[in-house]
Amino acid sequence: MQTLVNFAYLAAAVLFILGMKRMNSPATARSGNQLSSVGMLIAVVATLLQGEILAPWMMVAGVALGGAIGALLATRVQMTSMPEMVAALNGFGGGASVLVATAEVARYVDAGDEGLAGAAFARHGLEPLGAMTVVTVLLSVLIGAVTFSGSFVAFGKLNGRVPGRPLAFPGMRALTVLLALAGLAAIAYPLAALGDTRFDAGPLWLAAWVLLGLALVLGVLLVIPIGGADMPVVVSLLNSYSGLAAASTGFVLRNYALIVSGALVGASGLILTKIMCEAMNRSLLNVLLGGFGTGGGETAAPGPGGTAVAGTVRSTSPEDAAVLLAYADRVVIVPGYGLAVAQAQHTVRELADQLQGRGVQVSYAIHPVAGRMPGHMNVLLAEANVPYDQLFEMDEINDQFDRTDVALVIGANDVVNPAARNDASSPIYGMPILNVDHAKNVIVMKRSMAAGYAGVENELFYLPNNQMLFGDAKKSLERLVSEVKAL
Amino acid sequence: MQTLVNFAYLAAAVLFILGMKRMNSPATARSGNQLSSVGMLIAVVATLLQGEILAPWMMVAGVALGGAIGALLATRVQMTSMPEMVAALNGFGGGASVLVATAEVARYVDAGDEGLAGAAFARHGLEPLGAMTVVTVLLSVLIGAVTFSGSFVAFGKLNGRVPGRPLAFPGMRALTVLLALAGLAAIAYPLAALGDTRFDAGPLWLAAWVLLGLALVLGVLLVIPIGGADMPVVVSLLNSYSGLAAASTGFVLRNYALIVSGALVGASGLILTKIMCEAMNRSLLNVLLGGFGTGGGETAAPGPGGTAVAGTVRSTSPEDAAVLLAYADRVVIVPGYGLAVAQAQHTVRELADQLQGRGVQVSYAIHPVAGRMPGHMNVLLAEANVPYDQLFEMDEINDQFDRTDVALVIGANDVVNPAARNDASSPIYGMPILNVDHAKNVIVMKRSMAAGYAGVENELFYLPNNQMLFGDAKKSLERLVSEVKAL
Amino acid sequence: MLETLVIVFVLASFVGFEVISKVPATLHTPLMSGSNAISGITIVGALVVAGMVDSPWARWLGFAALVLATINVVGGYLVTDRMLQMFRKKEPPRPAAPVSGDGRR
Amino acid sequence: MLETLVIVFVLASFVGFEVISKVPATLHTPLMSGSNAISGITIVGALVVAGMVDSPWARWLGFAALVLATINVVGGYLVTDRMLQMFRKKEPPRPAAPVSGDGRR
Ligand SMILES: NC(=O)c1ccc[n+]([C@@H]2O[C@H](COP(=O)([O-])OP(=O)(O)OC[C@H]3O[C@@H](n4cnc5c(N)ncnc54)[C@H](OP(=O)(O)O)[C@@H]3O)[C@@H](O)[C@H]2O)c1
Ligand SMILES: NC(=O)c1ccc[n+]([C@@H]2O[C@H](COP(=O)([O-])OP(=O)(O)OC[C@H]3O[C@@H](n4cnc5c(N)ncnc54)[C@H](OP(=O)(O)O)[C@@H]3O)[C@@H](O)[C@H]2O)c1
Repeated sequence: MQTLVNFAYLAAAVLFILGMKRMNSPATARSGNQLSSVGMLIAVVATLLQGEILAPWMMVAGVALGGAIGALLATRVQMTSMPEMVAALNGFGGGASVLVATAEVARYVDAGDEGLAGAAFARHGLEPLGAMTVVTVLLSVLIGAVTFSGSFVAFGKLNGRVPGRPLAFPGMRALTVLLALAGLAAIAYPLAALGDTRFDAGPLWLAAWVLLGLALVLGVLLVIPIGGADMPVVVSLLNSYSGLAAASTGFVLRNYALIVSGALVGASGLILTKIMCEAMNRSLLNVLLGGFGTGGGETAAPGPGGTAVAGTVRSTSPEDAAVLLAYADRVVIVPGYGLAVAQAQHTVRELADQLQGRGVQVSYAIHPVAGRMPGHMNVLLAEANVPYDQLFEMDEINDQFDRTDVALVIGANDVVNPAARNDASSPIYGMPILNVDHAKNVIVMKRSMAAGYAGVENELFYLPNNQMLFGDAKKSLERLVSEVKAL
Repeated sequence: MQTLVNFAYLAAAVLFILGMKRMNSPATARSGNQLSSVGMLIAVVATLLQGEILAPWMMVAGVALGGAIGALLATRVQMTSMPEMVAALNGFGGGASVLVATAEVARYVDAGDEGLAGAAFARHGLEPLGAMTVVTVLLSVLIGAVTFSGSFVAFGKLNGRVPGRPLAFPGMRALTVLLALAGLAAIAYPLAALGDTRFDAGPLWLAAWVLLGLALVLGVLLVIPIGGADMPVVVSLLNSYSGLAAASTGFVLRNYALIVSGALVGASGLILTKIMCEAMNRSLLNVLLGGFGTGGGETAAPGPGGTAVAGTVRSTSPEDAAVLLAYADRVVIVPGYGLAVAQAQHTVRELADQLQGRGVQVSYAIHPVAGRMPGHMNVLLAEANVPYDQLFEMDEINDQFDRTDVALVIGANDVVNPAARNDASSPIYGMPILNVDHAKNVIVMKRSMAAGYAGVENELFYLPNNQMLFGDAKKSLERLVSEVKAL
Repeated sequence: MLETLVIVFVLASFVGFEVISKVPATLHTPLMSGSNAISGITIVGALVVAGMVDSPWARWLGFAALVLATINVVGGYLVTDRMLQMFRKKEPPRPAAPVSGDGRR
Repeated sequence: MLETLVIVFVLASFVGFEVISKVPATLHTPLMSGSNAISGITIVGALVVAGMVDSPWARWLGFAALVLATINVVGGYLVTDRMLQMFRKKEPPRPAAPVSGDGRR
């Protein structure tokens, strides 16, 4: 039976892998996700068939309750709130790992209560406590709890319930280190106690609760000093942790489904985190030490690293901009975080339709870190039904700006800042950017001259081929659409 | 101890994987191979530390003997004989798997000789015979033996000791099927005998020897009907088999090192085979059913599928060709199997140096299946120290022929045959080719008007922008070099 | 036993690394939520452990684990599906080519 | 036990597939001989089994297996190294660009 179940787990793991592989193209991604969910179903059904599960009513109730909550959350959430949603779900996953590990400890305690001997343990289907069990149970608790509290802090920062700015107090870092050391001690204590008896789970029990408390605080302390806008990186890292938590629970239960899936998620989260950091041209350490992103796109003062930029700024009107766009041959639209803030994805699509109706070639240039999470712009534009063959990645389109009549920058800032190419003293120096300044004309749509996420001024705004169209992106776009229609 | 050894095996497997990953760029490939060999060393040393190995002198002798033979073969072999070499090494690997499996069967026989009971088996460290042991041992024998004899037939075909043309006799296919069925029976027999006693290895022993005989013949029958020029595909497939043989030996010995490495090799061999078949625009089945390639580049009569090509052929002299080349701006060299036959890699490099010295831009266009094994041309040209940044793959360079003054085709034929694009009735129709016919001038260097590997006529030779430079590639190139120098 | 678990863990990590590094940036957000759903595999752990505990309060621990893990799984897959549903390739009224054909693969 | 072995086998196969499909055609021949050398891992099997057999003639089987596997390993790695040694990127006297800069990544 156990053999059959393990083969079912293998089948589930294979489906997870195949599902992830299908994520490498938008055309197959959806079926990949479905494949993956079938894998999950197989894993669950196989576990149920194994028998010996929770009282049936309790199980049904648990799944029904969890399923209902999950479905509700998933259908209610706004597309723009995806990062929060992932953070919250991640927190639940971490919490589940903690609870499973604690319940496993409870089994040892129960067995120990019946008598500190092998017989009682055997009755409960347990072996005497070993170093591997102790370490993996406590790791599950530690990682799971850090994931849990960290994810919910990130959730709060992302939806504004926790201040987005980096929060810190004197001695915070010292406290963090202290807590981490205490956590190590909490793991060492029951290990040392193993020497006396391998049947008394008391020390393990104590250690688990202490560690749980420590880890919950630690999760908060680790995430709170990081700026709100860096949260996507944090969420991706916490996602990796939740995989590791699942894997270490798998080590506790000697369950291959958990180990394989946990490792898959752990590795994929890590890779994603790395890709995001690289695209922002920052190290993971720099992100984690915090103090960089100041909050979800709030107007930030030019940072100290920004060079003072001199020059004049040309401002334009929707009427003039409409004429420029309507009579262009080639327009490239560059969306950024402001498009998400203004929720202007549908309006931009409408503008593109109008222009295409007039024979203008329109394409979209998507910077890998435009917005606040990887692929943010793709998801937004996909929501507005922009066909994805009109979207071009940075490398594909960067050579083309030379031959572009108008680059229409909508709520993007850092990702089009030429300082990243020119100014070695800029904090974003070295980050690959979209070369909109090479286009014949640039129109930048934003509300003010304020800096973007990185807090540096943008010399693009002062270039002679640039014009600013001030105002909320959605309102300005609506004006543009009606002006183009009227032409 | 076993745990430590298993961790060493894991380390070895990780090194194999990292080594293979480094194979994705010529710059890191060599260090990757070294990493992989360190992994092998770790696996061997860990096994030795496990104790219980062969009498030391025997072991030292075995490794010394095998190492000496291996080193001798590796240093003596010509670069152009690589496919043979790989085929032979592959055969040795398959043979080793068979021997290991047979020795394992011998252990069961020895134990059974002492008494058909659990005690005798336990004394030998064996469990009673189970279905898994029987099946995996016999699979090792079967796959290993097919690999062994198949590889040596391929070896013979590649170096000409066995006729390269597809060999067949009436009823051969029926015989093959019969042998395969007999093999299945040989696996079923000891499985059925398990019902009587799980301690008598007699049936297994008998089955192993019968299967060994059958499989050796089967290996020959499977490879002999395949044309000599298809051997690289066969070798790659047999490589995959040798991995599977190692993996099934791993199942017999419950040894993770063997299973992981065997699976790696099995999968990689399969992928390579698939890539090669796709590049030749043929299915694996079509290759295995045989009768296509007629032999290593021997002059073949135009095949039945070839359209009769009419037109005149212009022939040129080394003097004229030298002038054309020396005064060109851009020359693309297209090497093919004939370059390998003529061993002209150094001479072609010399010509390129001369031309570059005169300011001509020279690049090499490498078709994925030019030559007789994947990457054949790359290895040859690398031997002649052609920097690999002058080599361009088909997709990279195909657009460029329009702007090329002279395409110099050296001993290539099928890979530049426009029939693959134009003539739906041609056997090579659909194979991607190098569009040399788009160049202003084409010079084809070969010895005659004979067809290439696929046996079809080449309409390129009749195009108005084409000139033939007849003669052995090396001799003609030497003439060209001296003519260019003299200019 | 331990080493087997570790071997499986290491190999699965390699698979994860290799597979994910091929996913284009476009799909990183759905990928994140999709792999998040996979980490809800803890649901299996919750089921297993809940079947083995004896004291009633430990059962409630298992129950809570089950609820949380199910939220993670169901929510994760549904939200990913919602996102991916939007990635449709359709024939636009007038195909907008990039500003020039060159330089594209 | 069986299922563990199968799990390991399947995961390793995935790793193999993923890793190899990234190798460029240029390196396919060395890749073939390099992975062939890895399949010489049977050397480990030969050592293990030779240590466990009792009858002298079975020992000779083990010995023969050891010799063949060693040939495969040593020959495979050396020949691959010889091939790869030749893949050097050097500054050519005059870098020959492709016939035009466009169209290259
Ligand atoms: N994508 C990721 O994964 C990720 C993750 C973390 C961090 N980041 C970072 O986020 C930044 C992304 O660059 P970005 O160019 O997309 O954004 P950005 O540099 O943050 O700039 C966004 C701009 O949008 C404008 N804006 C805000 N609300 C607007 C509205 N309603 N209407 C019109 N404009 C509005 C703002 O200017 P006004 O206030 O003047 O309107 C702001 O300058 C990069 O620095 C990147 O490193 C990205
Ligand atoms: N690369 C692989 O992995 C692989 C594997 C199996 C099969 N194949 C097949 O092999 C073929 C490769 O195409 P290819 O264009 O490279 O070769 P090809 O089509 O076989 O043509 C080679 C040409 O070289 C000429 N030649 C032979 N010896 C010569 C010498 N000493 N000097 C000058 N010329 C000489 C021959 O013509 P003359 O006799 O007139 O001189 C022959 O036409 C494809 O059909 C492919 O499918 C490739």
